[in-house]
Amino acid sequence: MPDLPYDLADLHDIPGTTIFTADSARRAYHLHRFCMSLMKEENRQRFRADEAGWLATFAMTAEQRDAVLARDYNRMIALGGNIYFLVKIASTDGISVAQAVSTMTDLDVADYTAMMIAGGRTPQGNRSIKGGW
Amino acid sequence: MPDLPYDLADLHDIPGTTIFTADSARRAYHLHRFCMSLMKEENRQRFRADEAGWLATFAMTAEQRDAVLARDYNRMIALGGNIYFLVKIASTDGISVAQAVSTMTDLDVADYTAMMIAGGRTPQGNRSIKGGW
Amino acid sequence: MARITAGVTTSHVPAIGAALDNGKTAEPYWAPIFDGYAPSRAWMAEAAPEVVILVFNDHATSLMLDVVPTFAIGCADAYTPADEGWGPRPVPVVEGHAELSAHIAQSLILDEFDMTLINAMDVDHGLTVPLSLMFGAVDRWPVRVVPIMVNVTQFPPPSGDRCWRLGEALARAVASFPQDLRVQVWGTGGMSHQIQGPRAGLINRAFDTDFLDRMVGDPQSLRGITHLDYLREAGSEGIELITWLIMRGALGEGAVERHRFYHVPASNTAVGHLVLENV
Amino acid sequence: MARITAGVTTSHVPAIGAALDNGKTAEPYWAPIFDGYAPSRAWMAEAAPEVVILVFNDHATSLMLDVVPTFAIGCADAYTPADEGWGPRPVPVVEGHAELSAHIAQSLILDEFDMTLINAMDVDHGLTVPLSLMFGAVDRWPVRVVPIMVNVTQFPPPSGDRCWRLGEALARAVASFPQDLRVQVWGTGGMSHQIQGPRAGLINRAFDTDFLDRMVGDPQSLRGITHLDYLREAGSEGIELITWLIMRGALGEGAVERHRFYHVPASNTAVGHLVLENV
Ligand SMILES: [Fe+3]
Ligand SMILES: [Fe+3]
Repeated sequence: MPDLPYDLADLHDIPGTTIFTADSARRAYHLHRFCMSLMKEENRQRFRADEAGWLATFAMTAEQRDAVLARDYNRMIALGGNIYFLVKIASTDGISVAQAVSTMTDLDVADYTAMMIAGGRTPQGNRSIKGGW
Repeated sequence: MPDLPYDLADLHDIPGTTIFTADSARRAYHLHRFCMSLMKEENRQRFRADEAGWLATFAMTAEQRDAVLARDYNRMIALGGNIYFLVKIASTDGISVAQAVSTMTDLDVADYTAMMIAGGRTPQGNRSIKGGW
Repeated sequence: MARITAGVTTSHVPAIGAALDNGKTAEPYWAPIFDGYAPSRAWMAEAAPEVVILVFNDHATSLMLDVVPTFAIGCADAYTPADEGWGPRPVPVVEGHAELSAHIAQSLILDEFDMTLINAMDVDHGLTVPLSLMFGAVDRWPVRVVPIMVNVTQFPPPSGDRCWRLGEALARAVASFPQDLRVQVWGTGGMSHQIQGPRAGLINRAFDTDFLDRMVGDPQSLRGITHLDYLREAGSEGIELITWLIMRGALGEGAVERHRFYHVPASNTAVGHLVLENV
Repeated sequence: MARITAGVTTSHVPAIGAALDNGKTAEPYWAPIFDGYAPSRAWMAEAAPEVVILVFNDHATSLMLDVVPTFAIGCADAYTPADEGWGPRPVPVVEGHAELSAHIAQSLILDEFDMTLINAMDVDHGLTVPLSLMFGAVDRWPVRVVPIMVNVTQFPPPSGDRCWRLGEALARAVASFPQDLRVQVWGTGGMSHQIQGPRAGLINRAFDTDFLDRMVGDPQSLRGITHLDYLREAGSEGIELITWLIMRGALGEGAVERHRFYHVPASNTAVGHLVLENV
C-alpha cells in the first residue's frame, strides 16, 4: 500500500455517509443485478405486478429483499447497496430522486425540498463524527 | 502521443502478421459477436445446422460472412478479425487450433505439424519485410 | 492537426434533463438554471467545436455491476441514450468519432495510462444532460463525442492528481491527431452533493465557489485535494468534481474564463458551470 | 502479514489442457511436457501456497468484445471454467479470495495504476491450464486465486516496463494485507508463438532461452524490450510474455531458480517454465 496524505480510517468518520467499496459491491452484487433489471420496461412491469416474485429471481439475501420491499434505502446501503443502482427502484416507483433521497434523512420530502431551496444541508458539524466540525 | 523507442510504422513491417487494433476491433465487432455466440452449445448446433442462417442474425459485412463460410482465416483477419475470437469457429468445427492455423500458412496440416516438431518456423528472414532479416 | 480550443465544466443532474424533456424550463424552479446557461449556448454557436471529449461518470448504467474501470474510453460509432428506469431520454443518438477515440486510446496507453476501451455501450444522463444544457433541444447533436468515463463511485477513484495528468496526456493525444479538428474537453458532474444516507442534501457553497475560483486562477492547487477532502467537504457524490481536473489538465495554463454560473439547488445538487477558452 | 514466497512462469497452451483432460499425457507427443513439470509439482507440494495471484490474458472469453481493459483484477468469490467452443474444461471451479482481491485492487489504484475491477467472469485456458500443470488432476484446486488480466492482444498492450512496475506495486499491496498468507505470483502465456497469418508457427528458441536466462540473472534488462521487439522476435502471440514481467517485478531481486523447463512444441507454441523462490 502506498503512503497516503490522509488516514483511510477517516473515511468512516464522515457523519451519515457510507463509503462504497469493492467489498460492498460484492455483498450487493445480486441486489444490484435486480436494480439493473429495472432498466427494461418489461421488467419494471413484472416487478410492479409481483414485487416479491420478481425479487425471488435474484440471489440476494433475505435482508436485502426485505429492505427493497420496505423501500428502506438506508438499510439497502448498509447491506452493500450503492445509490446509483438503488435510484432505479425510485424511478420504477415513479418518484423523483429527491423524494427517494429524502427518506434517508431526518426530513420529509416537503421539508427536504425546502432545505435544498434554502441552500442545502450545511457542512457545519457534518464533516467529522469524532471532531464534530 | 509520447515518444517511443521504435517507429509505430514498423508494426506493419513484420512479414505475414497483422496487428490487431481498436480500428480492427470496430470493423470486426459483429463478426466477433458471432464468434462469441459459439461459446454456447445450442448456438454451435444452430450454426452447424444452418451456417448462413445463423450468420445472418449478426450485422457483419457480406465479405466477413463469406470468409466465415469459406473458413478463410487470413481473409477474416484482413477484415478485422482476431484469432482469439476466430478459433472458436475451429473448435465448433471440431478441428484443432493447429489445424486451423495451418490453413493460413503455405503448409498443409501434416507439413505444418512436422515443421513444429522440427522446432517451428525460423525467425530468420521473418522479422522484417523491408530489411529481409 | 486537431487542437483543444476550449473546456467546459458542468453539473449533469438528471432532473435537469427531465425538466428539459418535459417542457419545464420556464418554471420558477428551473428558469434560473436554464438562464444561467444561455450565455454558454450563445458562445457555443461561435465556438462550433467538431468533437467534444466528454469526461463523465457512468451511474450504474453501462458499467459498475460486472466491470468497474478506473478510466474508460468509448470507441464506438454511436452511443444510444440509456433507459435509466423511466425510459430513455427523448434526445438524439450520440455520434462518436471512432478514429479519434482509437487514436486517443492508443496514445494514452503508450503514455502509461491503463485505459479500458469500450466498444459498445449506452450512455446515461452524465453524458446527455451536458449536451442538452449546451446545445438545447435539437434533432441532431451538432458535435461528435469521445466519451471518457471515470470511476468516482467505488472507492478508491483515481486521485485528482492522476486525473490532471490524464488531462495532460489527453492534450498530447489530441495534438498528434493528423486531421484538423476543433476539439473541446468537457468535465461533467459535481458540484457539492450527497444523495445517500442521513447527510443527504449536503451543499458546501464555500467549497464550490473556492473550487470555481481556483479552476480559473490557481488550477494546479486543485491537484492536492484528497478523496477524503472531497467526501467530507463536497459530499459523497461531489467527488465527481475530479472529472473537472481532467478537463483542466487538458487545457492550457493560460486558458481564460468566458462564463461562470453557480446555483443551488437542482434537485439534490449544487449546479456549477465554467467555460474556459484556450487563447 | 501476507508475503510473496515464490513465482512461477508457464505457457498456458489450450492443447495442453485438452491432452490432460483426454488422458493423453503419456503419449510420446505430450509426455516430455508433463515430465518437464513433474519437479515443479513436487516442489509445489512443499511450497503449499494458500493464494496464487495468477496473471494471464483473457482470450476473447470474458473480455475483448465490449470491454478491453489494459489491467483488470477479478474480485469475485469464484470463477467458472468457460466454454471456449468445445464445452468447459472438466476441472474444478476456481475459488477466489475476494478480500485479498479487494485489498490489492485498492492498493494498486491508490498507487496510480488504473485498474479495472471485474465482479463476475468465467475464466479460460489462460488461467486453468497453469493450475492443471502445477497441481495435476484434482477434485478441488488446493489454492485460492486472485486473477489479474492483461491486454496483450489489442495494440497497444501496456509496456513491459509498466508491467514490471505493476508487479512492484503488487508486492507492496500483498505486504500490507494484514492476514498471514503464503502467496505466489504466476505469470502465464508465451513463450514464442504466432497463431495467425502466413508467419504462423514462428518459434524463436534463441530469444526464448535468452529471456529465460535474463528472468533469473538480469531481469531488469527485460524491462526495455519493446512491443515491436516482442512481435518481431517472439511472434504476435509471444507478446504474452509481458505477463511474466509482472510476476518478476513482484518478486525480490534475489529470487533463486528452483526449476526451469523449455520445450518445442505444444501445438503452435514454445513451452517455457520457471520456478523462482524468494529466499
Ligand atoms: Fe452524477
Ligand atoms: Fe495465450
